Amino acid sequence: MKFERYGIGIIKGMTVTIRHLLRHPTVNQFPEQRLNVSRRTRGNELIWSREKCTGCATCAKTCPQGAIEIVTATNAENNKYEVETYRVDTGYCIQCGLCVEACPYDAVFMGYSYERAKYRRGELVQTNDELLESPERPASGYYHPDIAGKLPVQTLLVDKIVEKRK
Amino acid sequence: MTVALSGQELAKRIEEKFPGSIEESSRDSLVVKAGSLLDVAAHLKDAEGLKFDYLNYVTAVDYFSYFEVVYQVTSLEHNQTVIFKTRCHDRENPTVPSVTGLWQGADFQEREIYDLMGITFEGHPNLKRILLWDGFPGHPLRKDFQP
Amino acid sequence: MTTTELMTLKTEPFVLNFGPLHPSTHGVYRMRATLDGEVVLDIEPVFGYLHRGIEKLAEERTYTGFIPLTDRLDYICPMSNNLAYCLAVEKLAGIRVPERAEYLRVIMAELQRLVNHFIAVGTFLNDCGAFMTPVVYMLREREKILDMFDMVCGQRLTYNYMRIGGVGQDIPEEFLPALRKFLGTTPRFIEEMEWLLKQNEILLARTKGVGILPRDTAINCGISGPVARASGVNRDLRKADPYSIYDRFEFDIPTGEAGDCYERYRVRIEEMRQSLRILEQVTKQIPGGPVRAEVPHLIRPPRGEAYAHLEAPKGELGFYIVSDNSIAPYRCHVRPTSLINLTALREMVRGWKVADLIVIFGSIDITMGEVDR
Amino acid sequence: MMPNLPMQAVPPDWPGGYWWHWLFFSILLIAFVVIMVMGAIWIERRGMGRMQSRLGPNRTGPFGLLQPVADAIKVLLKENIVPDSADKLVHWLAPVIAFAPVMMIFAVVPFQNGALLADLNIGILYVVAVSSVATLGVFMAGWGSSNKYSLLGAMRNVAAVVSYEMPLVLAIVGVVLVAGSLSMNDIVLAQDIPFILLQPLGFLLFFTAGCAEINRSPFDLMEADSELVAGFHTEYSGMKFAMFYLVEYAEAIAISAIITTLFLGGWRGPVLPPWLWFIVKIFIVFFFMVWTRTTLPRVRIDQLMALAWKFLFPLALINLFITAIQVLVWPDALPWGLIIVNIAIMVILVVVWSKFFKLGWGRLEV
Repeated sequence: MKFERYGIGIIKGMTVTIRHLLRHPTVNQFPEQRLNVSRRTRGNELIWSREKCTGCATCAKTCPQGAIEIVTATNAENNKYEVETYRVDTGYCIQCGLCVEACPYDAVFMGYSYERAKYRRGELVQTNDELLESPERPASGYYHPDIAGKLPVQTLLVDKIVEKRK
Repeated sequence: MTVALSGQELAKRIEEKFPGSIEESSRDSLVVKAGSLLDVAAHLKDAEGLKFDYLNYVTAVDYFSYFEVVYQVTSLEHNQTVIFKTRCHDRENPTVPSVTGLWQGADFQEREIYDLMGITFEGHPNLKRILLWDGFPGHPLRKDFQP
Repeated sequence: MTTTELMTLKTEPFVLNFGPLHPSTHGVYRMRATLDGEVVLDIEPVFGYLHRGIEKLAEERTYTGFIPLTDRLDYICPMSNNLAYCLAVEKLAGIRVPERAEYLRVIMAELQRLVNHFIAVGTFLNDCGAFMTPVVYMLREREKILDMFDMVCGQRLTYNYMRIGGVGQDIPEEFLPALRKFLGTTPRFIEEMEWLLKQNEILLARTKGVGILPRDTAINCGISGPVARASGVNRDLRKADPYSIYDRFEFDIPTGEAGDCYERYRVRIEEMRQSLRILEQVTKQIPGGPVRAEVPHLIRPPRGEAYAHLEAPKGELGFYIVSDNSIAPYRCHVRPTSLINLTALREMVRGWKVADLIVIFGSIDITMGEVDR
Repeated sequence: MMPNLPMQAVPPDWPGGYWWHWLFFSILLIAFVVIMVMGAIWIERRGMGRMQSRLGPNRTGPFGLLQPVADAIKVLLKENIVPDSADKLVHWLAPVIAFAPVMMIFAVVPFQNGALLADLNIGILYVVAVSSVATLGVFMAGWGSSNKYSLLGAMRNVAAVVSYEMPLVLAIVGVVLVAGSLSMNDIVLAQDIPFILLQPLGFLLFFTAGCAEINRSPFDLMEADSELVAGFHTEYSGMKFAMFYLVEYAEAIAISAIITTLFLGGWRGPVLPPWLWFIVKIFIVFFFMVWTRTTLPRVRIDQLMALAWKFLFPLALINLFITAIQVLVWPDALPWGLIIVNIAIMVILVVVWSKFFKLGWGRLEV
């Protein structure tokens, strides 16, 4: 340690911290103040559309974790090939979004919602109707620009700070 | 741009110096016999015009019939690079000389190969398992590894 | 005081375990340090607490399906990992990437470098004992970049943005204005950080001349990245072996000479400035067009092997991939920057104090996800 | 408070005599210290939060004022874990031994004219003597935990306290020379001009040495969280940890109080009641400590020792010498003239010493 500058470096640093004392803090108080997440958020629940899904299982093949399970059956009455079970183990899902990207029929979406923690491990495995879109679990615009356009604009910290400085 | 030296040309030069040390050579790599690996490596590191002083990585591949240890070295001075390999056909107790004496950077990587692939590096100062614990059964990166 | 004088005090060395759960081991690194009082006599690193067998997992994933797992290697900078892996597969399969995608890749890689250096400098200063302040300021700046990453790919940490033959999606229209705004504010922020600690006498005393890594040792140990450049190894793969489109931009490679902790810190700060410079040029030049080449989802590269490397924020990150013409890599090896940069740690810390051990370790800037894989 | 207390605090007119006086002030002091510590924690966390562009705790009570209370309750309700290999008795006694002397310091600190537990005529000497005992508690904690981190932290603390006691005491002696008394109350009464102006170098030395003595940043080596996890109290939990936490802040408050008393004119000040001035000044000094903690990195142990012996100690001696000459030769000199002279001397000395001063061993060959 050598005081080459007689402590000027220390004083310079202290001016920076004291200036921050007078500045507005950049944090926000989470449960009360909520920011808009990205329009392309890959939320932690998969959303599946029963109407669009054909049961081709491209998503299941793409999934690196093997979290998607599809059982299809032929419906002899209507002469249709329909999905019997569509099961996602959210516990295995790593939210990579490759299934959404791969789906040729736009039947799978990432979830837009957050705070979707479960209290029991069994609830992590979601089947059929639990996977449908609902007001609590809207679909995100990941690989779906039409949906992204309707979602609110993401709040950016850059904008916030620039606004405050003005 | 780092120039990748042609394996065949380099093989010719090395063959002159160390006859019978090259097992095989292709456009982008050369395979050195395990017995003369250290000589060739030292030559690559120190010889004029080569000066491969920087070891990019060491890794090993399991091809069932043999293990291949891959070294890529770069010369910072001449900005050229070459891949050389060595093979060991013994599956029970594969052994390759260690290059830690030449490039110290190989230290952890050779330990990792020993750990995951089960290849012993002769002359390594501290050849212990690095990622898995002592007494782990088998070597996971081998293709026949059964967990 | 010389060693002999010290030894006349009749001290007895003892072994102290640093980690795996220690505040400044940057994850779950563990070192068994042999200490003589406060002086470090020797250290022995112990790895493997975060070993997930990613190289083995790669052999059971498709080429595309492995991209999300590369995010988990060096979790501070997943974009670089994604890019390195995609470069390797593209080299293997001979895929050409569209122009716009190359620009987007450069944007992401440089933003990622900024993120990593923010974290590296912040935690390094925190290790020096500047209680949380630099790291909080740095995290605030990082947050701005994470916002942009979030906007582009929907996640803040595991981006999974690069694809083989391009990038995942085109950037949304609000991205470039946000980037320009960011480029406008960040130089001022870096100036402020310089005011905070650049000339601080205590920091100088703690880092100048501490943990010197000589140039020859750096090369022999395979050290790369800012650590090597601080020791005077003038090698940056963006210049030495230009990948993507880095040869189109003007930037300098900051190098140091002393090779001590302070020099590493300086090199990182300078690299941030250079990254900003590259980003300025990219935002001016970026063309339109497709962002992804026509690549089948399940690609089967021809039989062979390829090694592609890039200048990741921490150093040379490379992927060595062997293909057997199936949908999954036959062998995928990661050149772990952090692991190899740790090789020289033992030589660097011997003879220094415990406090210096932490500072030197912090100055190398490692991520355990990459060390253990 | 007691406005009509006599000056020498020997209370013949106090109902019940000494015993009631002592009981009253003992309770008052404990309450004072605990409340001040809570205030200090609040200032530290909120102030530091704002300096770091955060908010700090703001959920419990208005402006987070009750956060220290909530923390205290949380800590007290936690399980008390004693390591198996610990020296149980030493481990148990350490917090008590560390805590008691810190409380005892406040016995001689005047809250306002004459309002103090015991106006010892050697008050400041008593402070110096008692405050060192806390080190024993810290060392017992480090030794008794049978943890190497704790031991390292405790050893560092002992080394630091032994070294920094010298400049600390020498800086005090300067003040005592100017004031002409060892009694804390008399020192305050002597300060028509705060001694920070008459003794600027003494103040600088005392503040630095005091920070080192109580292990505030940048000298917080004994609990250097990035090196030694938590230093000497690594193995403490529950109530005993709370005691150490209390000690840490009580020591900071004590040093702030002593600085206030010795250099900032104690309870003296216009308009506000004296005891409020005293508290405000304590918090101002404490805020300065928080400020340095937020900004500065930590020094290394050898640099810490060298700073004490090569920088502070000689300067303290010179300061003492100069002060003695001033008191002896110009006892009635104009104070304002002396202030200018002393500040000039301080600047010159610091600059000169900075030029020639180099510390730290650097690397040892091993």
